[in-house]
Amino acid sequence: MRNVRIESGAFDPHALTSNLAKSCPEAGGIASFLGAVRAGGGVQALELSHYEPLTMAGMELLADDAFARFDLMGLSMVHRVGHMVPGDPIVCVAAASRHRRDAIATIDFCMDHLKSAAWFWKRELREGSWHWIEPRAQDYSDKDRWEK
Amino acid sequence: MRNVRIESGAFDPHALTSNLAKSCPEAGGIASFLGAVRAGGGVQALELSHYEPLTMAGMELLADDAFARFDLMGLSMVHRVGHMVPGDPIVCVAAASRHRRDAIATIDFCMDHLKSAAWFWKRELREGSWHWIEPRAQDYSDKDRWEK
Amino acid sequence: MAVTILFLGPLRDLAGEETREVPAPLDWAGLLDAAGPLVAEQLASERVNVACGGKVLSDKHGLNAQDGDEVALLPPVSGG
Amino acid sequence: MAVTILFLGPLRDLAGEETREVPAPLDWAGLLDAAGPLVAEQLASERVNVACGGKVLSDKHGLNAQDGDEVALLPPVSGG
Repeated sequence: MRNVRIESGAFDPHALTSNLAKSCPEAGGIASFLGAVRAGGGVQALELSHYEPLTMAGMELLADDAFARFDLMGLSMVHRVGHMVPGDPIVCVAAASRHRRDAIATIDFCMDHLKSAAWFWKRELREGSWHWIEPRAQDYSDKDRWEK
Repeated sequence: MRNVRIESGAFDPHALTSNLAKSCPEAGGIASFLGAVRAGGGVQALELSHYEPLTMAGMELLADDAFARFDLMGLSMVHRVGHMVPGDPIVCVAAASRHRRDAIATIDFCMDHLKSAAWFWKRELREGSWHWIEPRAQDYSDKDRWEK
Repeated sequence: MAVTILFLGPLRDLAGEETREVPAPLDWAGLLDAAGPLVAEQLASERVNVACGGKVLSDKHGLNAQDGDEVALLPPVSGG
Repeated sequence: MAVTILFLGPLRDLAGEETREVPAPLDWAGLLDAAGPLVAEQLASERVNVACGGKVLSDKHGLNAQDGDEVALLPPVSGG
């Protein structure tokens, strides 16, 4: 199973992971990561934009790369775009594999790339004004761990 | 939120992760790992036993260690004992943190220890006879990665 | 026909609009001129990419957009 | 009163039963004797631990179980 999507409306990350698990009965391990808009940090809203001709193609290449690097039975990768509020899911990556470490490494790998190397732009509404967010220095170094 | 449990009956790992996410609205990331009895590999049933006076105390110490090592907002760790069949969840670890890498490292850390350093014994029914399972050499080396 | 320049992410704020139509053909010098000084300054950075016709250019200075092409200006990304 | 020896995991198969009652007190030599030759052979391995009264012994050879104690024989574990 392979499920790569950009969603412009709300999605249920737990259903996504549950469906992946159901569709991969021969997997011994399912790892998932859910990124959500944090509450309590002063962010009133978050907006994600993308450039459709590049974004989907980039996510498909990232999925190809994950299947090539890790021993995977299934992969779901869903990223929101549009307007979100605290608590809303932004991204969910779920991976199914025979042994646990491939599934865990896959969500780590995919998130590092979605964070700083996929065609998304993110801004936050704080105290009534919008601020563009750039990846932290650590997000770039996290991604660079995977370079061969 | 901290939720460490041994279950003698079926449990819903997706509800566990979903509840952790709900209870940690200030977390930016929720990672989870679900280990299940693999279908299709010739295993008809799996039985996990434990030694209660040690097992719960050991899991609580593991949770303490995870909270000490990683920047965590919440942790759920549930391990089944008893008789299971293919498809049944065996273990679920879910972690909530401000930044993604703490949550992902936590599920990796906890699983490495539950696999080869917690007080459980596992046997599989294959072709009508029971076989005790010992950790693979890699399970031991995976755990040793975390030693300081 | 014309070339459409598309401003992504923070470049949209600098440009003051989402898209701008300019006459074809459009090369690098023409793009810097058409994008305005604030965006042109950003385009100087290696971290800002340019896509033409849905492909990221490996050498943005070699831009050669024709009638009907969309030229997307891509600042540093942040997802997740 | 007595000491209860509890056989965990694969040691249960070797012992042929889950628990065995033996007279108190019980030391290491007494345990090897009471456990039977198959289990005693396993107990020689460093990878097999012994708990007394719910605590894993750091030195199992110093076992000194009293009336009412449970002595658990713990072979290599495998969870997850």
